Amino acid sequence: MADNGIGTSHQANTALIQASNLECKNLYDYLRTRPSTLLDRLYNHPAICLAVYRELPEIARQYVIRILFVEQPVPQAVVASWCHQSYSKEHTHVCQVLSDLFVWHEAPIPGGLPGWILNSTFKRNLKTALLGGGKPWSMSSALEADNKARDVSFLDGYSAERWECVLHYMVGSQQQEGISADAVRILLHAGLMKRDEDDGSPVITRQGFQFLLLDRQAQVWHFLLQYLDTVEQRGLDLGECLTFLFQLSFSTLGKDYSTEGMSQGLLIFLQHLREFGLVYQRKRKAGRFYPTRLALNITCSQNKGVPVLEEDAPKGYIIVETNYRVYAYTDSNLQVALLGLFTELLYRFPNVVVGIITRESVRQALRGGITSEQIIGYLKQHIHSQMLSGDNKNALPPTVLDQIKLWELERNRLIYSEGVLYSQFLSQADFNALKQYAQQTGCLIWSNKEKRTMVVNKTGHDDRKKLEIEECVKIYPNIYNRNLPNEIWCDDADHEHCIEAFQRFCPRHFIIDMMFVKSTTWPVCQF
Amino acid sequence: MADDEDPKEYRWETGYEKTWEAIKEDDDGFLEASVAEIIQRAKRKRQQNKQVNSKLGMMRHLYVVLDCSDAMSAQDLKPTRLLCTLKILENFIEEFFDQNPISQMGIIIMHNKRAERICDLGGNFRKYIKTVNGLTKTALIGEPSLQNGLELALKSLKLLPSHASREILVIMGSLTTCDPSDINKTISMLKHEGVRCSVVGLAAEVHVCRQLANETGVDPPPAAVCLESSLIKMGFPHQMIVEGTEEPLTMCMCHVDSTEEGSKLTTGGYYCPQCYSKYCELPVECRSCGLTLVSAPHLARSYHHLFPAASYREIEFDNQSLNCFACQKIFSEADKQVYLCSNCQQYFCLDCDIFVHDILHTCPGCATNPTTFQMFQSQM
Amino acid sequence: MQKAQNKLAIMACHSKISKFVYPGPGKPLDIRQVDGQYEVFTLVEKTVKQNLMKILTTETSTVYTESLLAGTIAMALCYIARILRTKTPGLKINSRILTVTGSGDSASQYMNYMNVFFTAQKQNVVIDVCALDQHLSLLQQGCDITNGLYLRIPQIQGLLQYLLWVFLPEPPVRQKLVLPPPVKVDYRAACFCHRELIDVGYVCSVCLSIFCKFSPICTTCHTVFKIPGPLTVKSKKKKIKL
Amino acid sequence: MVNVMKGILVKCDPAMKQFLLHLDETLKLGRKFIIQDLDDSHLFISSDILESLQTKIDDLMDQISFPMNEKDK
Repeated sequence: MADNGIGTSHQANTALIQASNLECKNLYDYLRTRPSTLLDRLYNHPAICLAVYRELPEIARQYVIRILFVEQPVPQAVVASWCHQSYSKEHTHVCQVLSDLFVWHEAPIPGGLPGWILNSTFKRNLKTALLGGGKPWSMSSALEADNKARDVSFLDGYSAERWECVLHYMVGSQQQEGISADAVRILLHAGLMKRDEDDGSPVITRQGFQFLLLDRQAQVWHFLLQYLDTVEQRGLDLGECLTFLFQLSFSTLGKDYSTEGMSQGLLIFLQHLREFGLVYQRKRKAGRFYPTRLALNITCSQNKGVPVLEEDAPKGYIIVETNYRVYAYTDSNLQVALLGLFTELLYRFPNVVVGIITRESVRQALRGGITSEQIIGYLKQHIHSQMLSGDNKNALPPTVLDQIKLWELERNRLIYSEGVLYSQFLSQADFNALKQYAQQTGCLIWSNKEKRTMVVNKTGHDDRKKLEIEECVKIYPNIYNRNLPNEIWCDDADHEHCIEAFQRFCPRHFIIDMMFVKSTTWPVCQF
Repeated sequence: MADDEDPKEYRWETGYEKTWEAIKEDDDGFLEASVAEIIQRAKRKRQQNKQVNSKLGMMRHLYVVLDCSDAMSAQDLKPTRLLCTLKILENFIEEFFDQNPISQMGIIIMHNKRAERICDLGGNFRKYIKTVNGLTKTALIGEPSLQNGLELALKSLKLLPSHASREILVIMGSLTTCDPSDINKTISMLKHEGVRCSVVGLAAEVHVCRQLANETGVDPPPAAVCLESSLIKMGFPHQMIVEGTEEPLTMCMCHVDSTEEGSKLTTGGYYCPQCYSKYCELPVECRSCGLTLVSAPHLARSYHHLFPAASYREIEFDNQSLNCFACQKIFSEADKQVYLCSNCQQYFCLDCDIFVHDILHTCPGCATNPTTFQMFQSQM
Repeated sequence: MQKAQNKLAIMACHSKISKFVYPGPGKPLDIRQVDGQYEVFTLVEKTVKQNLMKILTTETSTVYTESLLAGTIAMALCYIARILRTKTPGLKINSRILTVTGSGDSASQYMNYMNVFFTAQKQNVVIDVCALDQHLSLLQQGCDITNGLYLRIPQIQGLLQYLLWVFLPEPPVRQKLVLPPPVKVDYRAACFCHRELIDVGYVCSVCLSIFCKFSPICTTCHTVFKIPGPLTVKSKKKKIKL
Repeated sequence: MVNVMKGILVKCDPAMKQFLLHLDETLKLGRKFIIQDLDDSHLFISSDILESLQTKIDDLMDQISFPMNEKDK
């Protein structure tokens, strides 16, 4: 049912070799890649400081809170003593994280020893977030009660419906209406879908599948990251949007917030959020908006955002039995489509779907680039609450999980990697020199000292060829490089000269499958 | 010995009258309300029969006699009878030592017509858990010998001082027993020594076991009445911290002869007040001077049997109070009954009532109300 | 503040009553963000101020018995038990009780303290104690049983830093940080008759009350004891049964 | 002179390698495709044979795996 042309056969060849997977960056990775000027501008806003603070690893949070109220820099030795020696590795990692995010920076203390001092804007705003002071955040000015107030369940319904229509569009199921052009553009930009050659309509890619199997919060976060990348072309200011996003994530569910005092750019951003279901507005011009559950603590993607209380946890609906049967108590064809990716659907009732996990269905998902962890992660995430009541260590029958992993291992018993084989080196020195060189450039895949053979991956091989040609031409004037990628010409007279040149030259570098084409005038050596 | 086949012979039979009639559909056809009500009544019932708490002898000495004959390899209890029994025995040991911290237990197994004592009387329950786990690999051969098992247990129970209660728990898997001499003699000796035997039969009921239980069993473990209560001399060891001097590296007595990982030279440890031999874990009976070493919390743990929290009265809920005093749960119309503590007049929800009487053993209302607290204190 | 999912409850207690200060009994008050502070913090601040004001004003008579800490911790345990009952099945919660107290601890509440500590141990709730001026040996035993942290503050001005440094990190993070080591706890029992710590004592086999010297009658359960010989000699068999 | 070949390095467990050698000798894929046998877990094969090799591997996998569950088809 969901067999919608995952990759045509000629592509399978490349698909087998480099399985580029979807990489989800959490807040830390995302900010690390931003320029430091943007970070500084962001830090003069309490919401962002608090969000960044919450995303830090535990020990980092301890360090920051300890020196929050300390004015002068704290010597590094003291900070190092705060952590047990056995955890020193974590300590160095944490210091690295804090300096990457410009949360703190080096500052010599009077005695000359290096010390750490909190970034002043970060410190000031974190204090305001904690203790108060400073001006209120933009969206919280007074509002009279909304006559048609929306309760939490309505907001949930609205946001779920909006978000699922994006997912439906990706899966290509019939419920396609209601998706905005913006959302499609972002999906294409994020590589989750790509324009099909013939009819031009977007088709889901391998990353698309992996995206579908993520849990909802990770999906929203990844989607927004892609959106933020495209924000410049839309003429919106990245800093402003980020600040607004973080304010949103700290608002309380079910409370309405006013929109006056927001810049034009922000209003456009708000409309986009409305389309994705992060925010609800009765109509475009309504002076207020309600954040939905999707917008709340959007940043804490790092720790499993499992809500604590029962009622706001998404109801689990999948039951997996030890005979590989899957019973899904759902009627939304999005979830049925997702299940269809790795199970063979047998029966479809109004409120339950019965499927079987077979070798063929799992292999089909594996061929589509979905890994067994993602399948198991998806099943674990939507497990039915009854299954959890026992000891929730192995809620899913372990036999089924292991079998899925085995099917995956079975499939990639062979690991292919494109490469170039170098063998029959003249001398051990040659071999070592080249091996050392290849290791430096990181393109060495495999090497065997006794047999003096080694394999370098393709890219490493090509750029080394160019390198040799230029050097060759530089040294020997009468060798011409007819700017063909891998050919050198020289006069017939110094044909031997040319070979001898290469012999002397090649021990340090060497030529690849030299072939002499006896032409009338120019012998040519081809790489 | 007339077999009194009174209808309610086995205690666990009484629980299951026709429960399916109790479920009634409420007006719009849902079973939800009546099912919840049944659960509540079941919880409540469990509360009821716990009220009467017999005066348990504090120092209990129990021998577990485990049948390891080939009958135990039968598969009616998954995965095999032996493994299933050992798992349940583990929980029993934990619960046993939790309820009565200063009692002792020994384990004897019967196989191949002989009885073998795996570990003798002692107080350190972790050791027992380890030995029980080790038993999973014992060879199940031959027939059990009930008499040898009982004799072995009796030999060491006889030496105990009079104030300690003596009990044997037999777990019987096979239908036959092969005894050297007349078992009735052993039964009468057990009866004479006041040893209380109870039998758990995994297979069908063996007549000799029923007779053994009837002869030697008194209702709950012998209450203080037939046991002369006496003052037991006990030591309360404490960490000997002599200021300034570095703790000497000494070997603790409980690991002195064993070679597994626990036996390293340690600095800390509990010193017996009489003979200063060192132990790393309490409660334990000092091997050199025989004094039982125990720490204050162990005694305190069994206080709650003696001063239970007042039981709550169940009254209809007509919003006497907004929320449950203890856990601040807002009372909704779902919970029909509300529970009132007679001393401190505070209202509690059902879950708190169970939590207080099962685990906490102190009524939060009484403990935070000075007037009831004084009256409670005078009772101490 | 540390994590988005952390939940907080604050209770206040003195010799008369103990009440929940946050979350207050009624509906949470609807507040607007007045300054740069995070909304939830403003909400907590306002509710705490309001309820504390209410408790302090209603208290008129000044009776100086020590505060009923044991009962308050018992209420906190009931609250935690309710949260554990209603949490999503697949989630592990580590809950903690921090007691900040200036009053001394009294032996009269010994029974309640012990019950509360054992319950906390069973529910694996960690009890931390921050003693402001007096040394609280009983509460220290509680911290030892539930492997929490006991700290007596040398001077009061540094209270904030102490709280931040020692009591803020969660138990799994604590073993990574260098924190004050748990000091050895003196577990000796106090005898019922003189209330002082003893090394060797006599325990009544029925009601486990402890006496420092032998007395024929147990004062709590009034059972008469058999007078043993000078040594607790074993009762020898009277006649050998043939 | 250093001899250089382009192709695909295949890393697999020894059992799998024997299977590939077998395929190679019996010319199941039409011709010899193993360029060089490097060591007991690496092989160097020509790149264009990859596709048919993968299908052959899949068939092998199908043969040796028994139908796990009673499909009621």
